Amino acid sequence: MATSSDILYSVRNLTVEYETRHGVVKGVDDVSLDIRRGEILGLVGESGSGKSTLGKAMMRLRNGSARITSGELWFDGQNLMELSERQMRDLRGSRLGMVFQDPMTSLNPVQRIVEHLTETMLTHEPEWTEEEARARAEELVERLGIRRERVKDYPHQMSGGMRQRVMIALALALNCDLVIADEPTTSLDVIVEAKFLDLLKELRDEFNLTILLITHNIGVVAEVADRVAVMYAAKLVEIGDVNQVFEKPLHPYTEGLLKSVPNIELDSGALYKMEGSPPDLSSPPPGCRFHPRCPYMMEEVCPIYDPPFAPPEGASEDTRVACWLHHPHPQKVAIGA
Amino acid sequence: MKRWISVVAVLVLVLAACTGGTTEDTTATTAGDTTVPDTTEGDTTSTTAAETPDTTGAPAGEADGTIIIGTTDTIASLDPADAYAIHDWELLKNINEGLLRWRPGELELTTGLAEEMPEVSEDGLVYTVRMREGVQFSDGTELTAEMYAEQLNRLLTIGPDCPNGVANALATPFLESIEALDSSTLQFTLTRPVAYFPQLLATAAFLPAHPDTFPADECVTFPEAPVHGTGPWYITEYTQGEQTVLEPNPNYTGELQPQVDRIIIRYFSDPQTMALAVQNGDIDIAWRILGAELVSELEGAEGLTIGAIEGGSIRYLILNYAIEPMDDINVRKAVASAIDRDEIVDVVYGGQVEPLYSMVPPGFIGATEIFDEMYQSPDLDAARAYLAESGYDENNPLELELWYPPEHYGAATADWMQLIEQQLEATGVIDVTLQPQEWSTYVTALTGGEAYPGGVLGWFFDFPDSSNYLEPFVFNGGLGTMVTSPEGEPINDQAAQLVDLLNEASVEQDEDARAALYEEIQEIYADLVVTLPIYFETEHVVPRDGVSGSDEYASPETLNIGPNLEFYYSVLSEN
Amino acid sequence: MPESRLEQVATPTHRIEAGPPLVEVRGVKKYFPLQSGFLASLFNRGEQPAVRAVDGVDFEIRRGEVFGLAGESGSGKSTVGRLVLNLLEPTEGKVFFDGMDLSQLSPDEMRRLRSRMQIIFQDPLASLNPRMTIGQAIAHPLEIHEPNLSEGQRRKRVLEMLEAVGMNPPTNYADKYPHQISGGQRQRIVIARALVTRPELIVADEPIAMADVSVRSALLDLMMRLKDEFDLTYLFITHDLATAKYVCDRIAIMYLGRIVEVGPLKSVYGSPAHPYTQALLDAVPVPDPKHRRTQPMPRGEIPSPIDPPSGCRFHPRCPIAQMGLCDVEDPQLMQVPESDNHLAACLLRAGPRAMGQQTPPS
Amino acid sequence: MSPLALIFLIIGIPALIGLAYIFVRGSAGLRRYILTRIGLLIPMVFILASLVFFVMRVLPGDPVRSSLGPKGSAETVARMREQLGLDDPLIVQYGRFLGDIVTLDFGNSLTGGRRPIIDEMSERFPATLELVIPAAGLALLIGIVGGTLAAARRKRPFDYALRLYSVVIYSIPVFWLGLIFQLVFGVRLGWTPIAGRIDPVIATTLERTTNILWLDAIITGNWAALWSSLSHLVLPVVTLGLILSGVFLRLTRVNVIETLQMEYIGAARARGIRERIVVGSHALKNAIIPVITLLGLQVAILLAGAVLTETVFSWPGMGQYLVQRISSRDYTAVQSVITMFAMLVALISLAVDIVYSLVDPRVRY
Repeated sequence: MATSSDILYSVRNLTVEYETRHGVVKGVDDVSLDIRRGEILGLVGESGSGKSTLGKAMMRLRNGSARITSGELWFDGQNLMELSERQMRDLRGSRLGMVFQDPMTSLNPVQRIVEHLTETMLTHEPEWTEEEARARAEELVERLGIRRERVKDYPHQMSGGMRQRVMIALALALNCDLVIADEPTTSLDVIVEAKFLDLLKELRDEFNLTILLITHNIGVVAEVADRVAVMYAAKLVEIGDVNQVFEKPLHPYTEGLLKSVPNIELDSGALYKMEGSPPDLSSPPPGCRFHPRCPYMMEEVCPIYDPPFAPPEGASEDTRVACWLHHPHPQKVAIGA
Repeated sequence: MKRWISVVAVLVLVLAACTGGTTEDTTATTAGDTTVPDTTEGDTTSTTAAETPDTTGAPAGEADGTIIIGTTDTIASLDPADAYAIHDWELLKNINEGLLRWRPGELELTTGLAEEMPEVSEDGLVYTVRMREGVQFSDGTELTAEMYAEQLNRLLTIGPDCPNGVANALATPFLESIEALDSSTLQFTLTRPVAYFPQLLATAAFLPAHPDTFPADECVTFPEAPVHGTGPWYITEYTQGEQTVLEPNPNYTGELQPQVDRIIIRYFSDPQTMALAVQNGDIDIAWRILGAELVSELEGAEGLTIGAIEGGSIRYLILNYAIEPMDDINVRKAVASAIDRDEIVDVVYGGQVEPLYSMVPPGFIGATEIFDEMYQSPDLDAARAYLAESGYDENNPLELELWYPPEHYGAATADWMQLIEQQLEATGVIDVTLQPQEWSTYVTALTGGEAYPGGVLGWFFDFPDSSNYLEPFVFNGGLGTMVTSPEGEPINDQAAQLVDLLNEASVEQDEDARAALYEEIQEIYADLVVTLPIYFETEHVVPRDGVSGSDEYASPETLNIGPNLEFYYSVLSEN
Repeated sequence: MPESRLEQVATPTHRIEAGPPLVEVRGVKKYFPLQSGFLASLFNRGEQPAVRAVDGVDFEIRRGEVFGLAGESGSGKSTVGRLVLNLLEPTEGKVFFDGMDLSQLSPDEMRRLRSRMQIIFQDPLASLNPRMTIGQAIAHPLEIHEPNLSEGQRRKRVLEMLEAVGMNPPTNYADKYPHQISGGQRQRIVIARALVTRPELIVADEPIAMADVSVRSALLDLMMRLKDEFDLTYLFITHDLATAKYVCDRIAIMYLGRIVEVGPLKSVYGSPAHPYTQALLDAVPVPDPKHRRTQPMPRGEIPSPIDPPSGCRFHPRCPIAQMGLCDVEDPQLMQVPESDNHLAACLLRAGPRAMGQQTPPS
Repeated sequence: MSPLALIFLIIGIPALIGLAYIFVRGSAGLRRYILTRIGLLIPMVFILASLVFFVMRVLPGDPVRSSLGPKGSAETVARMREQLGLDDPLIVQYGRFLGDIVTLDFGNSLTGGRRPIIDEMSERFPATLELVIPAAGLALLIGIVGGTLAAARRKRPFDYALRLYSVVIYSIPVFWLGLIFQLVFGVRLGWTPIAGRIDPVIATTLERTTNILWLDAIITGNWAALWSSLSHLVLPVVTLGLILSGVFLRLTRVNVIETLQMEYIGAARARGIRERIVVGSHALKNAIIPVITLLGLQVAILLAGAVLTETVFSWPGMGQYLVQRISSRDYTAVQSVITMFAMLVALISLAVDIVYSLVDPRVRY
């Protein structure tokens, strides 16, 4: 079990709501999550599962109509929910960095690369001179494998891989403690993606980074993450060590996901399919949200009772799962009581 | 030089006496009745345009004797051989003086440059006029009779080729020649006796143009300022669409001496704006054309006087004899009987115009109200009776197309055309279709006599004489009435009789006999229903308090603007 | 946890027919001029810069097979798909469908041929008219290609199609609008619309890329079952080599407008000949934390298709390139040693030079 | 030198220098683009002018009749038509017209005294410029500032107020707004003059060279005239500017909102960039690009569309002139004005495109 000093960022019972045409929807529903210093935590989920909303909420970033309605965000001993917007702004970019999915759209098209970097540095370190900032920007960019001269380029003049490195450079500009990378490789081709993931691992060691890697790509998580958390329909359903989860997934959703993802290395030709599709969050199913698609669904329990997100019976605290298969059934509880 | 100074001194004294306590810095102005008629020596002047009496660069304000007149007109031409529009004539008649002119506010001719009224030969073909001596242009150039004759000949020579192309119509048909007998005597030889020749002489076409500005072989529509003339004023500058500035002619020796230092004509594109400007004091006088609606708005406004002028601008219906069903006399008479002019005047114009019962408006020689007497309109029974004679009844109604331009004569045209439609349809036997059409297209087709059985037109005289309210509608196709062919052949006996009588009246020298002839003509005209007079306009002039006309002439309350709409700026004074 | 209760995805029966291929692509090029407009073309006559999206491609698709076309973005794979359907006209070269030269067909003949070939796009929402009900959307191709059907017959076909793509009960869905159903269901509708005219060839352009991860395998399953049910031939365009592995009989790898390797899937994946294919296969993330990549990734990035490198287009990034050879000679697709029907455009590993070597390195 | 020529020099010389600079410094693509655009100008103006030529002649009615009105005999009409060359075959008239365009001597107008059109434009074009440029500036200012503020306070009362303003102001007829302003600020409060370009009395003291009155006043050091001309400018400029501002406001607002939803705005916020800079610099700079395009398009509308404002304020500009001449079927005047407008609009849209490429680095020609 990790000690509290090992934990850099702790999300406690976070709920994020946003407005849609069909009313208020919980995009993140009572989620708790710890991120340990120096780890890469993979957060896996499908589109609409709430993983990006969670990522943005962790930076207390405005995201459309989304509002944090309850919960605590503990970062390095501080509850971010108690900070003023100004204090929060000071943290963003200096200690909390974010890398977005599409580097093309997350760079200002009319701003040069170097301007992005120096602007960020000078915002947080106003005593630096323009020259210092520029020199540091060039150094950083070079470290990430982009030629110095190219800092004068505009985003559109760079390739997708280079742009994504620039995004990383922006997070590293002031040595952020935690980088939240939201689908950082989704828009990249496989070769570029592979190189980027290698770079990410290198940088983690070199800069002592902690990374929350949000992705829908199971393969990416397997490649770089130390631990993995799985989100389904605004809730965390499973978290655990990456080897353990991939070897023996506890939640049926995790199992389905792993088995339905094509694996180029496996020789057996079998690919499995999950039935149905993720629920509409404006009217989520009662009980366990996965029950309508679950092959192990227990008629008398799953559609009625919402399973707790807790370590399975007899397992260590490091693993948690939200499935009645691994917890005493409410009926059992009821009978036992 | 001494003489000049003494004249000025006298004038200043007289002015001081007349205007009492004014503190205005007037120099070369004088009251209207203190002219000095016997300035004989022409070489006394040395004032040129450069030495304008007023100091330029003076601070803005009313204190320097400037009167600003607003108008929605524009300048189309300043060449007397070309100009034909009301505003052009107004400017020309203020910067020039002709041999004859109208007394301000009256329909009475008086002498201008002429020493006395013209002498007419026995046969009525030769007019001889003696010019006042020592007449000078505002730049000091002396005007001789030879020069005058030469300049008037431009009307006959280049007049037809001038852009507006119609001013020469006041001379070419009537004049054989213009000659100078000596340096101060002009002789006009006519092609036929013309009873209204003195009226023609008073038009702007017969003004003497400056020979340096207006060469004999070229029409100059927009001469470069300053524009000099023999009249009480000259134009120091003008900008199209903005303003025209007039200042007193230092060499003017005539009767209409300026009372203020400067007149500025300001051009508006929108009468509404002009109305606001006069209310606000941006202009001193709002002149043509405010329109009935705005005038009612201004009524009762503080600091403004509204002067109504029963002018000579008329509205009438053209009836085309060449097109069914207007070729039927019963149809024309039925229409004449069914129309209710009072309703139009009251409902559409709130009494701001006057019903018209003859093409000749009241005040002109021999004017009658024959349409009223003859048709007693509205008389729907009479209208039905006429139509019954031609076989029209409820089951076989007369179908009538009437055309009108929705904008050119103001938006109210549509309103009163609708009234006419209702009035005609009230007979139960007429089915009217109204057809609005954009002006350019409309006027081309209507006056060409080509397409439309009937339509609205307006008319304003070329010279204020009854003949000018009758001949144009009878002779040569008559602007689309087709009561004669375009070659001049009358279509029936009555039309032939009209032509004969009009010709007879035009040469009759005796006033009473002429009046009698026109009365007879109007009766036949009405019986034929050549055209159908509807109403005549009342023009309005709206001066601010403190600007007035002269008590010496008729109607000072309208700034001495009479039915002929002649506006002499010299009668204006500030107090 | 009990034994897995997940269902396996259907594997299609590979009834690849002998005889003439259904589609033949011969020497096809497609250039997109950079400047357009009349005056611009006056200014640079002769050497007009162009994006060489497809720059000389040959392959054929046999009846009944699933032919994969894989490559990174910008490789020209989607353009090839459109060229096969004659949605684009090739700058050079010819496409034959069932032996017919598409460039020789009259517009009318082409229109009739359209019902025999259909396309499924990546984004189902974009390819469905939001103001048409699902039923109308599926009926639409029928109205064009089989105008003689009665209203009732058409309705019947639509409902049959809905059922075939697993939208049960079909009457529940026919009158809904695209925004009222989920993304995976929308893609099913797009498939149903493509199949309603009973085509022979389906060009599937990244058909599952937009779908949720948990829905993808079900869509693949559907496509494979439909292949058997309707005797389809697929041109399966994808950037996802892992997915291709489960469905394709043969696969072609594209790089900068060219096919660099083509052959039976097992052979290409098992012993890739072209260094690019090797890199591409190795770069695919594997959902297994214990797996480690073996190959170094190629240097640099894909060059511009406007001005591709001389010789072998991959040579500036290739780990085995030999200067003086690879940067000069433009390799054609050649037989890979000791293989059957497996071609690669690599001077060192295919063709006569490589035949001398005993085994291709892997 | 005519005021028109002078104005073209004043505007044209810096524009030419700017163009030359861009031409020399810009990329080969940009050079080619500029050449292409200038090359396209000729056929474009030619086609438009020809179109106007034939459309005018297809319209019923003719210049002679419409200026003579009911007066003037048939022979007068015939004589004038001959003088004006209107009875020549259409092809001959067309040839003459093209000749006039090529020599940039537009010939004489057919109505209103047959002045040389170049003189008439000399008088009126500066007046329109004097009105339109500050009005466009005002519209842009209100539009951009208001639009940005509204976007930053989206769905709050301030935003609703500005949106309401933009709809209302856009749908208010110019003449009504102008009249209200005249009544309130002119008649009631007496703060501003009601109409015209300058006080008529002061006008007599002003020597005109460019015919842009405030400029002439500065050149000649006539401060009374400067004050007067500026005070006369206030109402018409505010009227026209306000009316146009609605469009700019809406467009800026929509663009800023759209830009604020872009990833890079979120990314900038995630780097702790201050909100003021995020909105004022990152968002606005990107949002302004379509607004520039709109401005280029609005110039044409501005030039001709100022007509109502010109009428209300008795402002003797081009719009007023064009409408007058269309209704009197003054073929040559209408053709010439439209040809000039076409050239102007084409040049301005070229300028806008060049500015566009300077503002947006992604645009490459």
